[in-house]
Amino acid sequence: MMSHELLDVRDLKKYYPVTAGFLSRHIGDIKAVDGVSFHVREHEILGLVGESGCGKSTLGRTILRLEEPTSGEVLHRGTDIAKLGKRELRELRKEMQIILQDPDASLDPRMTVGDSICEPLTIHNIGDEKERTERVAELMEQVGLEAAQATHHPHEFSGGQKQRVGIARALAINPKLIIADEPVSALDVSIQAQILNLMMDIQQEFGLAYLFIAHDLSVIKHMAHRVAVMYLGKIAELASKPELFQNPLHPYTEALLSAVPSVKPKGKERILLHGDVPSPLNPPPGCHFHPRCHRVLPSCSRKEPELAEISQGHFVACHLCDAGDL
Amino acid sequence: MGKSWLRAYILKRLLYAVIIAWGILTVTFVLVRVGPSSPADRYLANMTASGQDVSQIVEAIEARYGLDKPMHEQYIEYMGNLFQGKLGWSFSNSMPVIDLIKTHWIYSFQLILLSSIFAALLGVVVGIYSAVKQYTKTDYIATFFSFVGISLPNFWLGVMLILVFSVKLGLFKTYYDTGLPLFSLDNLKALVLPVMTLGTGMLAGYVRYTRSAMLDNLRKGFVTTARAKGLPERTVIGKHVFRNALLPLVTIVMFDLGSIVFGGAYLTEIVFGIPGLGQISFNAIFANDYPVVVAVTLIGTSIVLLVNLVTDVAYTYLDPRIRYD
Amino acid sequence: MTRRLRDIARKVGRPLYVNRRLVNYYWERTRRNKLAVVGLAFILFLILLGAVGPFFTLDPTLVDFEQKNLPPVGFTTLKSVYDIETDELATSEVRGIWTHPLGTDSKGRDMLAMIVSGARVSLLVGLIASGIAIVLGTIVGVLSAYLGGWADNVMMRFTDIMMTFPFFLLLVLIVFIFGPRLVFIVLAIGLTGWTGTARLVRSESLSLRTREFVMAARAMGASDGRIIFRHLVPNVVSLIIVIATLSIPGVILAEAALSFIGLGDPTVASWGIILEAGQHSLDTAWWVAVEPGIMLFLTVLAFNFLGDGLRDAFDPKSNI
Amino acid sequence: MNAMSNVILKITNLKTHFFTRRGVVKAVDGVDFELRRGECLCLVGESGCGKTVTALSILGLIDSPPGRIVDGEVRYDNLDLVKCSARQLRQIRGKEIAMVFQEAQSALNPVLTVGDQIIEQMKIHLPMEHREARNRALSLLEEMGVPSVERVMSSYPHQLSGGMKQRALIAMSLTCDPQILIADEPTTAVDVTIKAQILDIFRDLKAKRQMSLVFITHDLAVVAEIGDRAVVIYGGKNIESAPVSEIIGSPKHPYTAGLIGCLPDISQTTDRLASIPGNTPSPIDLPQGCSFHPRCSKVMEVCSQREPAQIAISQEHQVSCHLNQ
Repeated sequence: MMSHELLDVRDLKKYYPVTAGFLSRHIGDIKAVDGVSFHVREHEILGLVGESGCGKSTLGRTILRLEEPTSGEVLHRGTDIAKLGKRELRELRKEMQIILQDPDASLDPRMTVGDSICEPLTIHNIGDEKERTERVAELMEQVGLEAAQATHHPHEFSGGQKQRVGIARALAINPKLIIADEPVSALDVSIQAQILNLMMDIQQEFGLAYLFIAHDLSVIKHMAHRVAVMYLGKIAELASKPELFQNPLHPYTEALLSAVPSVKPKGKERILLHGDVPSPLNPPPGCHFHPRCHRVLPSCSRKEPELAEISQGHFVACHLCDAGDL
Repeated sequence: MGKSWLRAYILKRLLYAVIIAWGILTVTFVLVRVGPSSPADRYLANMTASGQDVSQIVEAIEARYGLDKPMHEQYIEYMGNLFQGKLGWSFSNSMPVIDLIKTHWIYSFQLILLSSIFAALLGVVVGIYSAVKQYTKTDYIATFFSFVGISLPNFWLGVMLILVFSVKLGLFKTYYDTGLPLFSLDNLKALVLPVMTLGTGMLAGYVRYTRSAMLDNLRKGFVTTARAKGLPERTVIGKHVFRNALLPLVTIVMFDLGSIVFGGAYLTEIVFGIPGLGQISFNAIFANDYPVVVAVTLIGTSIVLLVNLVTDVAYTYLDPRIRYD
Repeated sequence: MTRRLRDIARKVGRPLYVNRRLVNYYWERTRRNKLAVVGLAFILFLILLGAVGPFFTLDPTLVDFEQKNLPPVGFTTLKSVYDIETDELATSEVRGIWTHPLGTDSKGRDMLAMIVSGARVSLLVGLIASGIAIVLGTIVGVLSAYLGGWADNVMMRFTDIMMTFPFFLLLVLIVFIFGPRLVFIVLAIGLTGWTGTARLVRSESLSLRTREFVMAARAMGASDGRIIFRHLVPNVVSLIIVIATLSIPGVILAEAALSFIGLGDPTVASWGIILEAGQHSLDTAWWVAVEPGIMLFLTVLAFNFLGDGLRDAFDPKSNI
Repeated sequence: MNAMSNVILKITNLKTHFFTRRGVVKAVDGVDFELRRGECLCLVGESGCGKTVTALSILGLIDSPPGRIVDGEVRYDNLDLVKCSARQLRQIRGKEIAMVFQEAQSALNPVLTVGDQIIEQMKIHLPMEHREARNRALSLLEEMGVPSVERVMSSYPHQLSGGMKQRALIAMSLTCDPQILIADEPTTAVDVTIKAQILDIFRDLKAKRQMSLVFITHDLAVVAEIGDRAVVIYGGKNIESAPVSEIIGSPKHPYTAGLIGCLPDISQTTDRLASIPGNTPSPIDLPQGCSFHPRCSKVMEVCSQREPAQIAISQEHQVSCHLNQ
């Protein structure tokens, strides 16, 4: 059972304290990630979807310990990342990599792209000079770049090419899990398709697992095997892709699905949510979603729903499901 | 949408200002007191000339002003007096420091005030015009001259102005006449060269800052929105762009003020022989007259700290996005 | 700790000058600004002048009262000579001669020689003092940004105090106390002038620290030393070059201003010292005040042109 | 129905070039389309294709220098907007033709209240008292589905969420009852649920106000949801224009087809996305012949030599591609 669970996140929290006043009193927390649990299996793509400010990027970064978690566990093949020392953490970095959203900002403008791709090899002391150069050339060709471009600087590349460099860099040390934080949202449509295809190919070729973070449900639907929907720091629903898209149980998922524009517009009536996502500093009591919910129950504003397994592998945090009133 | 946090912020800043001022005073005090001579030396020189017994008199003077005590005691005593608002006694001028400052501050003030007004008004207008007409001949000329202006050493400019307008053309006196009544045309005329000396650099700076602040905002989305609404260009520039350019401008103008009081204004006073605070503190340093040096430093520092605080508070009204914690 | 940092620096810090492609790229961008190129050319000329000029000029300390107050070539001036025989003051016209192309001062010293040796002094003062200031400022800035917490707080509060201090007054105090020696002047300017650099470098480093490429490096397992020397420092280098270029003229002016008020090193003929002397003989020999001032002005202007051009060239947002 | 008489805005062979140091950027290089009364026309294309510059050119909002409309005609109501005087244009902007910009965050002036910015326009174009203008602003905001309108009016942009700002911008554009509304990517910077709300507002504008809309977007799914007709732009030219159902159902240009194939869609499952190889061309050196030919899967010899002419497949469907000639 444990063997094929690559990553197991348990009740992970990341709070940012907020201070104010003369003596910088602590007046509250921004609960960016507020008790999230899920796992990622080997060779699996878990899609994580949510609107801006829901905490999905913070979650990705906290898992990699680029942000220190406030509490909770992140188990990588059974070892808790949150408790690792500096040296062990560095070793673990070989297993997990990240691809960031903005291809422009994620490359050091003063380094050649070859040096950027090579950097993980240098850091972990893999191979000698010649082997590294060969590896960089190989990686560049794998992601569809010419090896001769290794001596160029990022400003000489287009957005799509820069994202390819980012992917090559993430692949350099053969990680098993890649956290992709909105890897295509900054790209044009035709380039987006190229990068998505590339990421698919690489996943299959190297047997990778992805935690694929995006705000675009169409992209998630195309990429993911299972999908988790986040709202205000919590997981609202998590299920396999076919299950989630055909049988969404959380009203938020339902609304989200109906809101996505499509080239083949459904005849179905659209569920229009009113209002904006509330501030994570001061979320509504009870179920965070209840002020915008079209199926709100009286209990929703009082009690926070727990994430519960409704059917095999389908988790929902909603009072409608507690009541069995689907 | 009140600014209730503002009071706490101002309090915090005032407290902080007092600490900084105290730090600066301490450093100044120590620096002046470790200097090569004692304030009594000045008396000493006079006494030796008249053939009196020197050592006794020095002792007497030092005892009279507490200069024979260890330095930390002098420091404590001085700070104690300062706390009660006593600025001390000027040895070299033989008068209370407070009176000395009272008679001289106006000379610095009128110079700085007139120069600032001249530089700010003209600088902002030229800067805006230059930005709006970017890449035209007018802009290039304005930019070039602003470079020239910031590169001119102002003390040298003062000397050159005297050379041309006073020595060669004889239009002005070579020295500032302190005998003139404050609000008179003659006084204004006497200040023309000093204001040009101090104001040119400031003016050039303002042209540059205004131009770049305007350019930073001239291509922003809200400017296109304003034009798309059909607003006349005057409103677009004056209301939408300038309001946004004002913030960085205010910062720099205020920041400059601090360095001008004891930099440019100081040198200008020396070139034209204007007996302002700069001149006094300069003479006091040479005379080891530490109460004057410390007092003038205190005034300068307080002005800078106060101006900074006022600027920061003004920000919150100029830019609603700013909020301090 | 320091040895380890130095090791890392040697291994990973590849200075900009090794990176030919990038240097070429920035040079191309700088070259488009004509004023910057003119500025650079003048600075190079000045360096050459300071380095080899003194070998070709007369001795700047040579006093010759026979030749005092000679105007520059092409100018004439009136000179009053006391005639013993008639017991009257006779006014005669004096013409500039090629032996002293820029004229002489009131002691008959050659102005050209003084200007040339002054160039050497002024440049050295500018380079060394701003070098000290920039190194100090960069260390404080980078450390402050990277360490954060109380260390950042202490360093920044100290910087605040230094910045609030009336700079020129402080300078005058220090130079007066330690005596007007060039070494002290340079040290005083260097040790008090680092605050602006520290602030700028700190805020730049802070914003770099949150940039995604630094996060990516951390995700790869890069050590603190690697992030500082391989990612932060190379990215603030351009800022530092710009600050340096723009602070050198400030330093040169500060030294000149000190000399002007009588706190210059009297043993070294800097432009400020010549200017100070010239100020008192405006009616008899105006050129003594004019010439060093023009040099001072042109030098400052050249550095300002170059600095402005470099800033644009390094700014990725500027479209030049 | 006579289609021609119904045309409210007609753009013919519009060319807007930017003259930069690096060369001539042909951002818009021959765009033709017409907008009919009461329809929603979508301009579709990827970043840098020239769709935003087209929109700005209509109202003469191109920054000049470096930009200039070098050729073409924008006919509105017997007027050629390209040849209009600045004064005439100002009277049309905001009053007859209004615009909504992509990023509400940058399209609103950060230092002015939202209310001030909405009212400003009415005071210029309409004979309206402040009070009347204010009431109109309030009712428009309400119509946009803004809760607590009074509060929003007195807020500064940074105090509002992205969706609120976008609504305020739309309300602002409607204040003078314009004939035409040009919306430049109004849904790109907002979240999915907000995007659905904004699209709903646009649908309402068309249905209730019979507004003629030019809707600029890169998202074909949005086009399918809201558009009546669509114009696909690539390399500064329109390459295909047709009713939306035809564009999506039977695209004739390989680029249009590719763009649809690229799009992961929520309503269908594909194993692999079709993709267009290569990068979007830089408008500074567009490929010879058909600017799409280096990326085209059906490229022929002629494509690199000659630019394809625009031909009509049917009365409503035009395409510029050698395949169809």
